[in-house]
Amino acid sequence: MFRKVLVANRGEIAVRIIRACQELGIPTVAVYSEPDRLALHVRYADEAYYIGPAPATESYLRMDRIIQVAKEAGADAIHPGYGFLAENADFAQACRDAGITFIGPPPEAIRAMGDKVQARRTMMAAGVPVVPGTAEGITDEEALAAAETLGYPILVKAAAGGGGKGMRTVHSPEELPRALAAARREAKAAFGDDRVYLEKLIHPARHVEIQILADEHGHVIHLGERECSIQRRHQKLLEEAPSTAVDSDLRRRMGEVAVRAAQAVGYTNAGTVEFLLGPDGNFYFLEMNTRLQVEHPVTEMVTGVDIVKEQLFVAAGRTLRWRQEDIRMKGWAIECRITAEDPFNNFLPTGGKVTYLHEPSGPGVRVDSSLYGGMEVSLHYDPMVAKLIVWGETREEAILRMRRALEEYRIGGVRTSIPFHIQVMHNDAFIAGRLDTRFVERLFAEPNTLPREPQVVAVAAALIQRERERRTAIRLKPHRRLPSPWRWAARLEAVRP
Amino acid sequence: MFRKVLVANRGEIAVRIIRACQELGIPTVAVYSEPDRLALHVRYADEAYYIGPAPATESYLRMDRIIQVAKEAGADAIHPGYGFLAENADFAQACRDAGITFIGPPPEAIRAMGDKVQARRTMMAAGVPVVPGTAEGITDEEALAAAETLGYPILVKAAAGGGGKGMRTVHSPEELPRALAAARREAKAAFGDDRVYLEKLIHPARHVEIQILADEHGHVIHLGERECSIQRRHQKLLEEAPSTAVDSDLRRRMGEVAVRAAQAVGYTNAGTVEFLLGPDGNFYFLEMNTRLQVEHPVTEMVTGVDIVKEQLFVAAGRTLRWRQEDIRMKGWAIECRITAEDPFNNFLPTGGKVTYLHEPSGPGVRVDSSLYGGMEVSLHYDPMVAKLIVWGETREEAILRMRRALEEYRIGGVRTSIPFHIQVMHNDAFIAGRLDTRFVERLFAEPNTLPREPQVVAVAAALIQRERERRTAIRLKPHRRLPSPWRWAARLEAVRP
Amino acid sequence: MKYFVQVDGEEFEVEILEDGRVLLAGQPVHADLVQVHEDLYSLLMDHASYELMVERGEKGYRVLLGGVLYNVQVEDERRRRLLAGRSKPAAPVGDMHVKAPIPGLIVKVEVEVGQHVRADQPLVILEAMKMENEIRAPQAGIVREVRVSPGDSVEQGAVLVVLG
Amino acid sequence: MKYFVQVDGEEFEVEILEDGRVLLAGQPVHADLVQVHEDLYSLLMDHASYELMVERGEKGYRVLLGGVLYNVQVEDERRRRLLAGRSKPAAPVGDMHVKAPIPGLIVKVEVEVGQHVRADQPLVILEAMKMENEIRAPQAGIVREVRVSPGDSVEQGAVLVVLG
Repeated sequence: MFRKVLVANRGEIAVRIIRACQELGIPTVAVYSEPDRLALHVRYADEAYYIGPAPATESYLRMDRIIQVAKEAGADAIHPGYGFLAENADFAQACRDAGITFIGPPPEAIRAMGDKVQARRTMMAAGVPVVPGTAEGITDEEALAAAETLGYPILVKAAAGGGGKGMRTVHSPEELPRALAAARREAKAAFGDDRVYLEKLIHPARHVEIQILADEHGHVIHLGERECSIQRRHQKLLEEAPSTAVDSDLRRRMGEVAVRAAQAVGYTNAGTVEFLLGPDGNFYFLEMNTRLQVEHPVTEMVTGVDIVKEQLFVAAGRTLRWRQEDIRMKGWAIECRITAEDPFNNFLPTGGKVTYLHEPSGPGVRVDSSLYGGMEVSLHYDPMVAKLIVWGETREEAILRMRRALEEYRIGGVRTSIPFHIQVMHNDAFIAGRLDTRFVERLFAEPNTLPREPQVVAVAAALIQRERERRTAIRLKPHRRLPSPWRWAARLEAVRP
Repeated sequence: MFRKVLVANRGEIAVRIIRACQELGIPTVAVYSEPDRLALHVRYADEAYYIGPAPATESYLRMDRIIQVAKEAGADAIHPGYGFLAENADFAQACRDAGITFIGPPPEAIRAMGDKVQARRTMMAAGVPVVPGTAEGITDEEALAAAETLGYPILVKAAAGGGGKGMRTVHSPEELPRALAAARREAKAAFGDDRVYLEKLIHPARHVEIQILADEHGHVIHLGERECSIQRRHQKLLEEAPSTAVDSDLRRRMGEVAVRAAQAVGYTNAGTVEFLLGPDGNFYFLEMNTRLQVEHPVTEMVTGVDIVKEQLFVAAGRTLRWRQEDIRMKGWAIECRITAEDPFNNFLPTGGKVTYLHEPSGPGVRVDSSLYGGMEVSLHYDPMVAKLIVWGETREEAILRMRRALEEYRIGGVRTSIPFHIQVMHNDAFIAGRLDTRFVERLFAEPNTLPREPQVVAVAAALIQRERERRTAIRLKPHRRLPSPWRWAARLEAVRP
Repeated sequence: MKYFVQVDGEEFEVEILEDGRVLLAGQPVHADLVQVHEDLYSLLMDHASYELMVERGEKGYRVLLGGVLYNVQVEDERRRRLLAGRSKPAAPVGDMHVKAPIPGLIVKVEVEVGQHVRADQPLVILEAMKMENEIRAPQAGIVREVRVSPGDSVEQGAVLVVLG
Repeated sequence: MKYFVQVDGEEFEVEILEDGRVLLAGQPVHADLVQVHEDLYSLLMDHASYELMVERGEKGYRVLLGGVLYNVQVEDERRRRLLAGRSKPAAPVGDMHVKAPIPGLIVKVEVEVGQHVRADQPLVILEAMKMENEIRAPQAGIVREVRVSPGDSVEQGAVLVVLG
């Protein structure tokens, strides 16, 4: 096993990885940017190194500096988490060149899957079904012609893309030029590469993905599927495992295809093969995420496999501890991504100081969080600040448990996506398991069906207002004694109706 | 299922029960005393009723008032939790008389097990092995004679006792009179009954208990054992499941005896049969706790059975959802009781305001807690404020996970037992699973073996002191600009050694 | 004291007597409100237990209860009497300043001065958090001013477009 | 400024230069201390990360780090110079007041006025939290006064016994 592991990331995923290392007795090294001095990953790690100012390009994306810190600290392995350098083949190569184990797949596999068009070609050759589409780097004119052949609606996607960046849905030829321009701009800004390609839109489709584990001795297994259809602008908001659309036969077939996809690029370590699942039960390879996923905990909760620990074992050259037949899914898991975004204001990212924090717990609840009381939520990084994951014997129990956990979650000072998730947990289509990638769009088109209690709010507001006025009055009359504690009781039995 | 459940308790167990009800869609009613107005159980329940001032005798022990609230609120069942009215047969009877389901065993079973001497007799008749001892209510003279026959060391126990109250270990005839007097005083104060009896001390002994579930249709199963040897003054501090001393054969035998014990008193609902396990593998019935135990979560973590939900099902007249052969223990679970006691000052209870709270989470960690930021920890009630429970694939993983979870746990403003638990998790005998009921005594006799870092503490203290002085100086010179934020960096690379 | 509370436009009359008793639309209710921490309140109302997150803004309160957001304004009887003589406050007149809700980079400006815009029509594309965010017109109007150009970095609250 | 820090009786010299550099026993260390919240501090020292809970008492600091408690006194060089001329502070003289660490009920008094007691000998039995707690002598001495009797209710900090 490794002597010391450097975690080249921040936020909840850095905490997740540090915890796994601690539970294996491996010392850890954190790196941090200026605003992250007090972040949990810095405080939980054994050692921490400052690597630069807030912008990621000057800190968490500085490969040279991170490798230098690893050498200085004597770390013999680097875990990249997700995002930042996780799918950067050059970084994986630089680690290898420096004699440091990159806890992830080999750079060749990252490259093979990183170029979406090459990946499509490789997958087609390996007999993996893909969505019909064009080559990458097409011109706007070529795109218009290809779209006619494929048939609308189509998707415009960035060749270098990922995470929904540089992606646009187009319903008619008139919308295409504008969508192409926007996608190219975003792709250029995010990846420095404005090449795009088109894909036929499968509709209604579910986004279902298969978790893969592969060791360096030729063993590849899958841990079943995750349902990730609940997305907004191609960003996942909520995931579950298993999927209500997948039975054991489909799971086996998708799993076998996913294993074949991984084998086709010589994949090792943990990875995820994303599929679109059509209403006819056909599924199409979308892309492979050559890293740990945000939503890996739902798979952990239903299979009992600790994916991050397995990553460490496999990267250290060990044989997978599990055979395919050992993997059984038990119960149901749901994950809500808690983001510092205002769901009542178009999901605009919100910064601010966390003035109060109370996270849910109790049976079947797991919180993977970067939050702490007093934290300044920075607008420099991804707005996802925590993940709330629950397990239940059944999907119904998981939903009821998620409701109570969301109701317990209190974050003061920062607006979050929690109310959105409460709404989903009470939505009839969600409860019935009727999901596709347009779920969120429809949800926002419908009126909110949560019970309204305006009379309760009115009474509370009046009492709060009275107290404000009273305090003002007291400030004007400093000799009057301040009633303490701040409280009004109307307990006189006489007034009970 | 029930229309509405009243939870006749406070603290973490009230929260635990409310969560279970919420996850079954059952509305809940909380009751609260004066200092508990803002307690989590009051805020998490659907309804809450004030029942009296702080002393338990005027609130949580007021049977009449609690039953009246249940009627007023329309609750058709009452869950008593543990402590307070949980093992009060009169209360169970009063619920029955009021047409309210008592979520626990029938009053007859509580009575049969509540009188320790009668319970011994019943158990002996049912072929359950018991520790050799005397009848209850013996005089001091009888005790002296009986002790000679049984052979020292012996235990003095309260006839009406429980939870270690009124219990004393005696090693020689000289110590006996004083121990008898102390036990009688404590028993009188706690139970209003100063009768005592003697028992042979099994030494070295483990305290191992078996969790029972029984429905009203004659089915009784057990959920395996819990190891509870880590006690201080007969109060459990830390529990685990399974026990390092129990193999599958012994588990089967103890389980069968425990089931027989429950059947002998017509037991239904959840209960626990406590045994002393001698070094020779012989085990002796100690007592049966006719209620939910504090440490039930470790059993839940290894069996996957939600004991509180099962209590609700069974009390509603349903058949047990599990047969004995369905119960399998998977992995290992440990629970640390987090108490507001100062382990560096003889475990003296400490009150105070919780100024900062950060509870651990992440994979395999469960916190059943009554804590919240701003809470006033009251000296009126049991000092246990939370339970930290972890699960691991193996005992080793569970220990490493517990270490990191304890290190993450931050409670400001109140001294707690967390440092004690950290010490246990690093103790060689604990790690090796060498436990008996004298474990804590030996632990305190040994020097603390945790690594000491006095130089780190010295540097931190000097920096804090300098800041205090600087602040004082700044207050004296109000025109000088206060450096902000409160921070000193000595990051100049020049000073690095 | 009587309070007139607007909750998402619906008015409730809440009277709080000197002895602390509460009347909702003239009917007594048993209400016990305690502050847990800054914006967090616990309310027991006729024994039902509620927890509310309350943000104070310029125009009133923003209350979150059970996943539902309520926009609340409170006016007490004295203030209502004072205003009673005057005409009702008219709908907002004059120019509407459309501001940047987060700091970011202007990627595109979709409107020109003098153009009529519908409510919800995109005005400006602002890149922040590596995503493009469309800033839309909060109400219909005519573009009076465009204060930014593509490539500009803007701070939170910077005026982007003025609608009239 | 030089600080002389006693950690459980062991002395460390820590010098903090005007520019913020830190010397421990004359050797430079890279130390970055930040307050997380009131009593909670994060320290990076030569890149090792520590979290300390620091309680301030009358006699110094009570520091908790990694499950270990440290009792700490800090003296700066000015104060040490001031005290240097004087003799070392002698061991505490005079009477020792044994106080109730928690509120409770006196169940028994185990000593009498005039009696010699050993360190750790039980003085009083105090019932609190429904448990009997033995209050023991913090040091050897003679019982000068017994201020309580069985049956008395005492507040936290009440003097139970005076030792001389």
